[in-house]
Amino acid sequence: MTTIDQSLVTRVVEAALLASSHPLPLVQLKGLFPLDEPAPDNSVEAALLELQDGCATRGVELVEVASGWRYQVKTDVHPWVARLWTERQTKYTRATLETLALIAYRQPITRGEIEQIRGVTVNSNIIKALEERDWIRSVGHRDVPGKPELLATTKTFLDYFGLKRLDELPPLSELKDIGELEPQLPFEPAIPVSAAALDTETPTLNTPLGDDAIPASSEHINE
Amino acid sequence: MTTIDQSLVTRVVEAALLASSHPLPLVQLKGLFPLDEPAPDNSVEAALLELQDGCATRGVELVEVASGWRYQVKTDVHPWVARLWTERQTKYTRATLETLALIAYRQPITRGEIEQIRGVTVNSNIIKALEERDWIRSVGHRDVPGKPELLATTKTFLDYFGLKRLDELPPLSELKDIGELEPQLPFEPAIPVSAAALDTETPTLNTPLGDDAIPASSEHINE
Amino acid sequence: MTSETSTGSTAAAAAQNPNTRPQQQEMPLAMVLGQPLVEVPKDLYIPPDALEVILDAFEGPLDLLLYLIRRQNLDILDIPVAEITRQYVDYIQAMHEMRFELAAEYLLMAAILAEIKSRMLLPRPPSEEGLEEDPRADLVRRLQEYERYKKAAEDIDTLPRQERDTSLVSAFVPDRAAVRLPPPVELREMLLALHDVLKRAELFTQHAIKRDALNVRQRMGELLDRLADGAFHRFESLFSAEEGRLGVVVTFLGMLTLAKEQLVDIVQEAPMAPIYVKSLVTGDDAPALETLSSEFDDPEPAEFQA
Repeated sequence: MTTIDQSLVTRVVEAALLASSHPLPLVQLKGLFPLDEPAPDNSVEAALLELQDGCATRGVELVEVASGWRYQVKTDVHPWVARLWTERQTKYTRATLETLALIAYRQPITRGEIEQIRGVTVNSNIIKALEERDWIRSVGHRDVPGKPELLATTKTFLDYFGLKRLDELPPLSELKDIGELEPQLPFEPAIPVSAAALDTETPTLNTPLGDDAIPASSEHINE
Repeated sequence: MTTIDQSLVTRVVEAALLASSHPLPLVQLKGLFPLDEPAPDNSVEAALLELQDGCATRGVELVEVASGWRYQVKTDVHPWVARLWTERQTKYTRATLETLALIAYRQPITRGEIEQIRGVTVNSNIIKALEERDWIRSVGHRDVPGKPELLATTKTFLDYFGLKRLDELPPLSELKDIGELEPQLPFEPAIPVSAAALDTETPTLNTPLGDDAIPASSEHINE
Repeated sequence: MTSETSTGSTAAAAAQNPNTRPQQQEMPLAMVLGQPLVEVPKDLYIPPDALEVILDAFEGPLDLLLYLIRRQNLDILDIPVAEITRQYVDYIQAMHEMRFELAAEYLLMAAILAEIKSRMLLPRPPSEEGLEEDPRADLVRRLQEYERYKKAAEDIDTLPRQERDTSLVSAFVPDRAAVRLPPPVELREMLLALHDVLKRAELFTQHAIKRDALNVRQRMGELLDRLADGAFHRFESLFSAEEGRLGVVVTFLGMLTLAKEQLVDIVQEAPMAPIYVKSLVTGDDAPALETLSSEFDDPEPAEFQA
């Protein structure tokens, strides 16, 4: 029987990750070693760590995303690499991004609910384009008249944005309490710009995600 | 702007070669560095050499082919990597299962005897498939006209079904009640193996394959 | 996540700099003739060819309203409704005059603002059950809600993403031939098959095969193996005493069955002379039969009735 040692496991894992056209989950990596010649316990995990460390000075890195492990070009060398492809669609309109954000943070959500928050109708082409990219999908229908589709994001969406889980999305800013609106005189002049005013803008944006951090919107899901 | 040093060139070349779906010629690699920020003279060539050397202990190698440079999976880890594209055959036919069962219970048995019991001829492919799986093998020839092969099961067969010995197969008399057969087989608690009995076992199967080790299934790859 | 930010990179990388706090009033609304249009001109004079792109730059009335509020660094919780309404309506008016078809939402918002404004102007009588809700409350809620998702969209846009900030990589695989795994088989399946075939052959009645017959079958293979050289072997040499009585019996039965099946020849030249056994299986390159183990320590010795 072959001796499957750590160095062989590492080489197999590296080659497999590079050979595959999509991220490989741990279980599939382990499955490369047949039952009668299994990789030693934890050797695949050790291989991943070793390979990840080995990327420190290289042009690629090993990352874990929603559907598994993959190698990808490091951000800092990407501008050079991107010259391989002259035409690549890398920009998305605000309408697309806002629609995507609402689906990501408030899923499952209907198109009507998206329109309610954005204050405008959602162009069908946006939904269609997001579906064609396999970033969103219908996960059912809300049980209200018209049975609107409930939309949610996919693993492909997470993979594309290099995320492992939904809760790795940037945290949603908190709503400020509107209990005490300042009483207002009708024709007050505009309030001068003050540093204080700026500071009140987005206090939560830089809050680091804690372990149990989930998008703040989760409580709205079943509204 | 950025200083284009050798280490950056190497990282860009590595990332570009891995990101490209086809081999990249030297001129295209050099073209990744714009005219106003060119890579130092011979730095792309040096990068290729360095990257090639860096593959010595890895699962991939950098090779030059007709249309340029590319990373490719090394031959020695290919048998594992190839499992990424594993196709599982659907199921054995009834004929195969019957043939296997007869060989297991009535070994050594000739093909003619199997045909006699089954009442139909046995397709050669069935025997071949079972032999390729290393579940059955020829143990000699019956000394009758035509010298038919005598077939028997192997240790691989016992291993697959989690049996230590052939007599752990359920007795034929119990087959009458097969409808009530419990799925958890074998039926009997494992019987301790005596040292003497162990000695009679097959030393040859455990021979290490050595450096040129390939997974046991490798011979099936190009079927 | 974003581990490194490029130094020699493009605007994309710059946008990822976490220190660059997005500031609404500096975001170009549009590019007009190659120039970024940072804000709507205060005098509301908008070049005709610019108005359309500006309109496109707003994602609806809430977005426009937020823009107007943020442009003046106003607190969203303290909107000077009258002023904002005036600006908004002026803006809508301008677009209307340019005969742009305005989405109904923009006009609806103008109506909402006008209503809030008029309610703000009316003296609010102290209510019996506490304070009456501020007429702006509902609008503020909507603006806040919209703003957080607008921000979330910007945040998502700064995530390092495929194609823009990174690319998937792969190495060439010289031989992509798939491994074809043999199908899985359950013992039960095999037994069912055997059950069928035996039933078909009506063998149950003819062969009362007991479980130990398998021991015998196994021993038959082993015996053939030991006789594989084709030479005569002393009958006794085929037994091993260490296996005990049971082992000897099984070997004996195996030998008899082999003889019956004409796989071995048993010869004794004279009464009481040594018995020899020779395999009738024609010698060949067949692999040795050593793969069958041979334990006879079955705790429940059974009768042998071959």
